[in-house]
Amino acid sequence: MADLNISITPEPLVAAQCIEWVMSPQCGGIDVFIGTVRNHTSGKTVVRLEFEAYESMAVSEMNKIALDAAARWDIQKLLIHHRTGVLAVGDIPVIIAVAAAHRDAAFAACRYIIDTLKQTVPIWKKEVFEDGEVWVAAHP
Amino acid sequence: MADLNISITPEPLVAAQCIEWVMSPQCGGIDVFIGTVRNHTSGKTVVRLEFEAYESMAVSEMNKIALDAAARWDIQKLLIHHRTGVLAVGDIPVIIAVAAAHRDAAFAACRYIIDTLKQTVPIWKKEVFEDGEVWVAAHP
Amino acid sequence: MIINIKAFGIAREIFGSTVVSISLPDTAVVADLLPEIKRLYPAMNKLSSFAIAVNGCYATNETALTAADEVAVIPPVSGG
Amino acid sequence: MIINIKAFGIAREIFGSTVVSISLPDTAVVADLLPEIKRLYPAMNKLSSFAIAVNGCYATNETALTAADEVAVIPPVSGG
Repeated sequence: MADLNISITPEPLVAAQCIEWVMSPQCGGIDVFIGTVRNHTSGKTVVRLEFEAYESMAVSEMNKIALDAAARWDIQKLLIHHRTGVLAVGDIPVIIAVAAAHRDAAFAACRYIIDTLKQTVPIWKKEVFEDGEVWVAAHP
Repeated sequence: MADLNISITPEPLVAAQCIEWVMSPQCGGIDVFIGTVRNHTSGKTVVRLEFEAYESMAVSEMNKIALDAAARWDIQKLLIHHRTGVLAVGDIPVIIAVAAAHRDAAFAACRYIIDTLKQTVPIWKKEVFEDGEVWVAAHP
Repeated sequence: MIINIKAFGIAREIFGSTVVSISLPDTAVVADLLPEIKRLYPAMNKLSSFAIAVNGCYATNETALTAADEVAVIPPVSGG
Repeated sequence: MIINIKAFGIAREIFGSTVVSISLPDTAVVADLLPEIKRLYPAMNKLSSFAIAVNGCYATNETALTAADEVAVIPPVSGG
């Protein structure tokens, strides 16, 4: 069974700590996905992002995704950290780190986790521009 | 054109520094692959690994792979660091970090780079066990 | 019965509150709640979609509701 | 001409040296070098394969050799 480390936090995410946690002597490959706040989207300048989570359900959904990934691929350690609150350009909303004996599993699981997280985990992002704001994906 | 950062070094690789280098305000997704020395291979206990490189050619081949990846995917920063010398279990032989506006490109390029590196870059790994040693892939 | 509904993101802004109370028949299921939300908060009709979670899990139209349930409106998610 | 050949990994161990000198006709190409390496160092026949690099690039059988070239034997790589 894979070791899981899942959290939602208002504190800054630190990639080095996440990588430290997934490293283990049994593992040969680690894949890490780090989401960062871009300075523009659809040609507009981003001032900041605001992330809001339904925390208890978000942790529960992240756990489901992690267990699903651990069932599908031979992985040993799996970390999903998502930040909430106000983020500036360059800040890190999400870090996913997967350690496995072989890189195939690490890459596949990491990709699956971020794709699925974006579809199912109840976290919402408001993009604030110089001249307005928008809840991402809210409207057609 | 993507910014490249390619090196072969006898010094320990530090994931945090590599990630720091690829982060940029234009990028929304970073994929990082970290190779680590496993404590066993084919059921045998690994004591240490020894990496040897044809350095000038290895850097040249890593550059070719990086330019090829940058031509195939829309990526902005790309780092490939490979270590040489004697490594213990848990040490990091290789770090690849790719930053792109979108995660598709980051994942695809990172995967392509590690796969191709293992096929073409003149670096050799000797696995040292308690009762012997073997140059990986040397014999059928 | 009175169902207290948590709201997040754009739904929270449309509701003007993190929790709203909606009155439903005691036998209500999620399919009964959805039109009531849209009637009380017409701006919800403009969303791409929204889901209902009951006790921290995505619910279906058939999921039964009780006053003791933790019910939430889940507008389109956009984490990551 | 005398070609100085760099060797790495298992080839370095088989050669017993990081550089060996091999005498070849002045018109030699890589295809002429390969059998000479195998004749002088029979253990090279046991490798899965090996390539020749000339001036830092993988060479083909037709690549011409000169005494000024940097030539290297590349046993199966295993980085990463």
